[in-house]
Amino acid sequence: MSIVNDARAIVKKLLEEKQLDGVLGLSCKHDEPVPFVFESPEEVDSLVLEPKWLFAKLAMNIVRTSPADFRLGIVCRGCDERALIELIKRNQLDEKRIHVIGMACSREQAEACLCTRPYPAIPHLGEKVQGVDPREEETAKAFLEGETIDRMQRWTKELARCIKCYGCRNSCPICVCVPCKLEDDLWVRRGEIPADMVSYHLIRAFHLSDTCVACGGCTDACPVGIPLMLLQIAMRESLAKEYEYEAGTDPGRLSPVLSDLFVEPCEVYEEPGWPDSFKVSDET
Amino acid sequence: MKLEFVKTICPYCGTGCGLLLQVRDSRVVTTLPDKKHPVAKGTLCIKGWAAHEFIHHPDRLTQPMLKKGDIFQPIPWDEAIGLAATKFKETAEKYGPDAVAGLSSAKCTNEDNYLFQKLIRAGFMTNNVDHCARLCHGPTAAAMSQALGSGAMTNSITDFVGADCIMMFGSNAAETHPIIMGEIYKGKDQGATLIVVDPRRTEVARNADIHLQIRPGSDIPLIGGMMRHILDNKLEAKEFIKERTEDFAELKNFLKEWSVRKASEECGISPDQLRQVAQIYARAGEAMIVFCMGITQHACGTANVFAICNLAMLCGHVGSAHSGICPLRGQNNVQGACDVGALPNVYPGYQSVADLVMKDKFERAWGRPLSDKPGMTVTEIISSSGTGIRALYIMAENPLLSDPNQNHVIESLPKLDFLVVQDIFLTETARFADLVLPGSCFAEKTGTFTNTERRIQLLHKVVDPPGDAKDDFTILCMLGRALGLDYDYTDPAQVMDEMAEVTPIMAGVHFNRLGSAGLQWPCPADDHPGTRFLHAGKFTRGKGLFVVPGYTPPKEMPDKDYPFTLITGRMFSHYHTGTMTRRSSFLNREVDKAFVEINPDDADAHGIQDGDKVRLSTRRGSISTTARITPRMNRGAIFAPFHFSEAPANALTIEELDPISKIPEFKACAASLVKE
Amino acid sequence: MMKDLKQDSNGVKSEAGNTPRVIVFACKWCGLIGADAAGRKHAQLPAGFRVIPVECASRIEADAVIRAFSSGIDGVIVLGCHLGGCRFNAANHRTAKKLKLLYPLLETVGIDSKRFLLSFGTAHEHHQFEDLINRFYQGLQRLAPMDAWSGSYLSEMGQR
Amino acid sequence: MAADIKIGCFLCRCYGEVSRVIDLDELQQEIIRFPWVAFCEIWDSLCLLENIDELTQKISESGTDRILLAACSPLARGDVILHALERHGINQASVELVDIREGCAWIHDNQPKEAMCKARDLINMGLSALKQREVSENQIIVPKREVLIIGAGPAGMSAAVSLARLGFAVHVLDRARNPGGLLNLLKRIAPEDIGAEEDLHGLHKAFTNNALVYYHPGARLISSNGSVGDFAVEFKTGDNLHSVRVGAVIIASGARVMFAKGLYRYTELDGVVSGIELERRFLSGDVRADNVVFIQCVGVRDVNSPYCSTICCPVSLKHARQLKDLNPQAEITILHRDIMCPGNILEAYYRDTMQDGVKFVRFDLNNPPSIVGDERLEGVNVFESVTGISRTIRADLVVLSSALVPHDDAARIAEIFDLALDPLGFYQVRTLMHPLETTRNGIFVCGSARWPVLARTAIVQGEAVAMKAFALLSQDSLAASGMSQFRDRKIAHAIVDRDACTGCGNCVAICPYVACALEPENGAFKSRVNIMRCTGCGSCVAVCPNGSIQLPEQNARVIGAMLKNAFS
Repeated sequence: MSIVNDARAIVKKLLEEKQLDGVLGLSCKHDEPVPFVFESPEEVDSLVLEPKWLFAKLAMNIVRTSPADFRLGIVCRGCDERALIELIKRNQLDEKRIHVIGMACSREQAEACLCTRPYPAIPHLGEKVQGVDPREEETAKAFLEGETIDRMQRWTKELARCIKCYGCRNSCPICVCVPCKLEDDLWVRRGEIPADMVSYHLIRAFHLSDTCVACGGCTDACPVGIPLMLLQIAMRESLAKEYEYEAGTDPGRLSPVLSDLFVEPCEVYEEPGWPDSFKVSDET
Repeated sequence: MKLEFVKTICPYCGTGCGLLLQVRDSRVVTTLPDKKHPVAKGTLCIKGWAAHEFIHHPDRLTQPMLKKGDIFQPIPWDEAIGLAATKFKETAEKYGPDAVAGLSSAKCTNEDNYLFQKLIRAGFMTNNVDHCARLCHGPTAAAMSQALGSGAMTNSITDFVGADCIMMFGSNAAETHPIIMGEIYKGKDQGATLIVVDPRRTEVARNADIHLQIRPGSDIPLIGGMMRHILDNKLEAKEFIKERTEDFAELKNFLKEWSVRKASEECGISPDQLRQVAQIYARAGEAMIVFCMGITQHACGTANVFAICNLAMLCGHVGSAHSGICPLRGQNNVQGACDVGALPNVYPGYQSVADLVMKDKFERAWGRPLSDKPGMTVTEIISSSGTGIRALYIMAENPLLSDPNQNHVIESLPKLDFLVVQDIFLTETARFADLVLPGSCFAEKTGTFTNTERRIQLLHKVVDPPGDAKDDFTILCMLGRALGLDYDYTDPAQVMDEMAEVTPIMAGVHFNRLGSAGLQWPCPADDHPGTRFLHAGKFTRGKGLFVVPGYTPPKEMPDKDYPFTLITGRMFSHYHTGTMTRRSSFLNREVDKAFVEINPDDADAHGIQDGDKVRLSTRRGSISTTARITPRMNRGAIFAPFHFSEAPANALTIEELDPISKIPEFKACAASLVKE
Repeated sequence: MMKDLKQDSNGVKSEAGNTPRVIVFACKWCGLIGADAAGRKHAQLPAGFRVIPVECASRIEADAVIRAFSSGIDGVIVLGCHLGGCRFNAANHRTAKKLKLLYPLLETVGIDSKRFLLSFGTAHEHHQFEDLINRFYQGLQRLAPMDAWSGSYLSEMGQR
Repeated sequence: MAADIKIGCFLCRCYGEVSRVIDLDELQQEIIRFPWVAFCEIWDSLCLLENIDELTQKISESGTDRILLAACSPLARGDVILHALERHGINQASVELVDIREGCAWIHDNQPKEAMCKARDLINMGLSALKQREVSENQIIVPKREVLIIGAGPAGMSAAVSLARLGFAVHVLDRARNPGGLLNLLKRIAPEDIGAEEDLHGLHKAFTNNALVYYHPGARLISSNGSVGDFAVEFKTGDNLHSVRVGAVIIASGARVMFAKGLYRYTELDGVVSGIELERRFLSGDVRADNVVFIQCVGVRDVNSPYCSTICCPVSLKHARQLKDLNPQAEITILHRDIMCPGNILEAYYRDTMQDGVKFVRFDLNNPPSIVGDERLEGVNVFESVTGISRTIRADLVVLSSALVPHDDAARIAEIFDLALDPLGFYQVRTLMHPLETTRNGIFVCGSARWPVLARTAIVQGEAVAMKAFALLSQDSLAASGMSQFRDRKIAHAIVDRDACTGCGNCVAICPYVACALEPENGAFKSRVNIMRCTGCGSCVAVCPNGSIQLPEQNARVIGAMLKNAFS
């Protein structure tokens, strides 16, 4: 409860001191939390922090459609902050015009999201809690471990339920492309469900490979409960392993896959008589 | 920079998901899911995500228009209303009250529908009011209210989680009710066996544990066979039958003729599979039946529903938390429209017009003499246009595309002396109107929708109607007053209160109680929390009634001229007559042209390749469309969605009506397919 | 797609003796030269692979690889120049890094990483190209078929 | 894509090489059925001269807009045909060459059935690719006939002189006051062992009084714009700003002599000097030393700078011999890790030095020599890695041979010209195959700026880049043709769909040629490609999130179509 009060206090202060022109957060009039831009300190009493809500894309639209001197504060969680940073890195958002009021998530929330990093860079609100390792979590295990063939069947079963609502894309804080490749017949056959599964989901997943901040927005938005976020885990891990890179943590650092091996080397697998190959062809 | 989010309800299917519409300088710019919504829980389907796209479409009607010669000319509101009122009055005086009829709308709020049916009933002393429920769940209402006492979905959407067996008849929920499908999958993951009965191998079917790909229209044999097997193996719920039902003997009697073998031959399913399914359903601790258009849209639709009720009662799978019968309603407010009496045979709350006590009650409530003669149904109204019916008032319906045998409709409508169409776009139907009134869409009105699980939910006004358009509530009030009714409401809430007074099942429903989660009727008192599932302990009608379902196979069987069975229906990115979805760029991009699905082997046999232009014909008419070759169709069956006005599937459908509920047989007619 | 469907039942696959279907994206400067050299010495190779020449391996977006898999292709090979010797100023480094990320993804959804080979430096070395194709095929032969995708799902969807 | 496109097909029997495996007649029957195929012919060969004339005639008569050739691989005769067609004015972008010989007939001739089916697919792929293909618009520029040379060392001077000799005006920027670069600090030159001034004389003369050479001493580079054929460069001499338009840029900015501070107590003891100081003493003529020890590989060939600066060994040999000349009795020892004297001339030079009695002692990196003596130099203690004995050598002069390191302003120049530096800080050259090209078209690098070299080599390289620049600028027009393909075949360059571009900057980050740039456009950013810089590698295409940047000749639809038809 106290967190909410802290939040309100901070936001009030920022608005009273005119440091910000507006603060984006959840406003709960008659028990319906909706996103809202608080512009006067009086309004702030209706500010709430639950449920988890991703503001990044919203913030982007607000900043874009508001006058050039409008400075927006955002009450957001770790994942959301990282999303904002990724948007800034992609020139979708001007960092000078936003101010993050960071909130650390509760342990429960972290577990619900399988979040490895349930806190922003500077948690103004709440206490940092340990992140969870998705690979430890039971349901996740079922999707990430076991024999290749089992994983294949597991995922086929899940993805075959896709109703192509585009919710995973729409709710993703980083997907901003218009037009989107997923709507293009060339990549994903239109007008059929389940969506042209391999293409739709893998292309979506891969486009976010070095951008995904593991906010879990896609999973939450899936009507048929496909744990889409799990598609990203392995790729995020490999980025972390190869380059100690995690999306959204360092505004100054571009994705390592965009640079050459001089700048950011990665392990190159060498097979005798078969130089510079990236995979073992056979154990024999 | 003002950012505004308004919570409201999705205008598409009967699931009634919560939406947040983002408004920027009085335009709706985006849709977000409502994370707190009891059903959707922060998810949406493709249509929901695009719900805002048609709101500000340039095609929106912005002012009343009168047809002079062949062209529409704008006229001021007072003139329009005055004209409508006088015309209707004249007609009623000249040809008697039953010459006037009204088609209400499952797209409009409960309040609108209530006012509409009251306007027709009290204004002209006729019961000629109906709406498109006739074309989807007419039989459901008829049969279920006769057998159980209530035509509504017995349980709640969330109740699928916890059932041991979920049996889906003729429902492609994955495309038509995606969010409900999500719940069903959840149920499946929690251990329910999912059995799907569908002549198409839909996505649902593919993801089911068992798929019975029966012949179109052979549901009764299937269910008959199942029931027979259940009886033969003493799997029926004897206690339940004894305590809570009547006329069981007659069912037994009827089942004599349905040996499993005969049944399996009729529906083209192996006897073993049929037995297996029967066992699974009967043995399940709690079992749900989901059914949809595949059951109802047949000439024996009502019988089909009876059969389903029988099956459920036979096994005692009704009236508890996770077992019941779930007709999935198609339109966002089709449930509500029925509840508030936009039906020719009942007053609000399913109170029969033939019942003089009720008539008396409503005459007192409305202060006008009423008719005790049940009115005409949609299909009857259309077909008797110009003969029985002289003046017709259509609110937000598009019979031209939604009703069977389009050509017939096209012939009938011009025969009317006077046709008023109130809609948001100039629909195919509206083009035939003498007077067009610009109405409002879901985002422009306050009121309530009732979703398929009887949940009455509040929607809030987000933006003003475009131009001179007014919200339907206001229009109806104006018209009502012009007809001398006491229509001086200022706020839909008052209408809801009035409804509460006259309809017991909604007696406790008031705007201020609805909040974000809404209320599920029956809600008889102001302190009643609403009802999650019906028939607990005792059926609404007292004892459950076994009604013998008379089986009639589809009227038109394939022959050598018309070798295919044509099934019509919906697909995921479009909605009904496409008035809204075809105007949403995103949805229309997903599927922008009509198609007909055909089995690869059939295609081969007819030398048709994927994407070919083909001519699809029946005895009624023929359309040009594109072939989509997919193994999801059985041999001999083809499927065409009816969203596309350029290739209207209902130019083909047969006008064969179900004797009781008067629903047309959309789901089966003989067709031929040739490459163009 | 009509054609494709027929493929499943009685088309190329059976005709081509069920050799796995492989797409080879080859950069004009190395992969293609390798292939050409193999051709000149009449090396006998499995017939199931199709070469798509590109200017530089760096042009290959992962989407194309994914699209290939989604249309039921059993394996994809991307060939570029030696990581030291790209004609385009180390453009292939980016490909190496970007496409390397595809392995974890494919593995996650159960597409064996043996189905995707990312190799740099096969210019003028026909033995290498030959060897590479043959060993890749050996790899594929040892794998369970893509049926969980291509059979039960894709074919039902009427895809190849 | 235009559905009404008409394609003409030519299948080549190659005198049976193809047709003995693949039944071309059957293929012809199948191909001709496609509505978009105008005609399909089978020829015995396409590549002979007379064929080609016939071919071109046929094509121009048929009036088809795309041509498919099913023949051999581009490396066999394919490119000959394409090139010939090009000469007859048939744009290569409208021709697709399908390799059914090396790519199919020859590698599957023991399995004709599969080969047949593969050939069918390959041709289908070709056809579909042709249908989807677009042709990127071309940009022609007339190159400026002037060249900018940065640096007036031996490399720069020789480049300038040879270009001037070819009639090109050259602007030479020099950070020093007078030309010559490092040579001005030297007395003699290794290995030729001649006086610097006399050696330089000719070059110097040709350079200084040359009407076409504009020498700008004390110049400082400010900015650069444009691309190959037309660079606009600004620089300052003193306070006045000059700007020149040149067709090519040659970087000969040289390298710097390492200042070995803190190594071997350099700058602490007077006895310890660097090679370049020794040179100064030679010039001034006051060198008195009886026991001299040279130490090699100072500050190089270790973890920090893991390279051999290549010139230090010859230089030390030179110094040793000079000392011997002055004082034959002098005891001279060279402490080295390996003597790097490749090539016959340097090898000979090394032997002669040995014969002169100069001693060579080998040490290794792990225990390097150490200076003995507290306030005044006494000797050098060295552990001989060969014998394993450690001893002290008397010395009154210790010379630390001076390695060359990248010049301080290399980074600055690189930034101004958007060039890449290699990890050591020397200029990155494009590839092994293009040793003098930098990572940008029209900008060349030579001399020690590229890699430490001896004067002679620098001069040779200068002449070489001069030829490169000449070859480039002597064309009357340059097309945006990216890198020259096999036989200068034109290839695509990327174009951006400005409406679709989200301005994410991936293309900018990844482009190896700095050809993409972001431009602000009503609030957002849009990418734009400088097609003169673009080489059409397509890196940007691969990372563009929504395919708004494309190579027209091989756009996504082409790849998609080929994939679709790969197995049909």
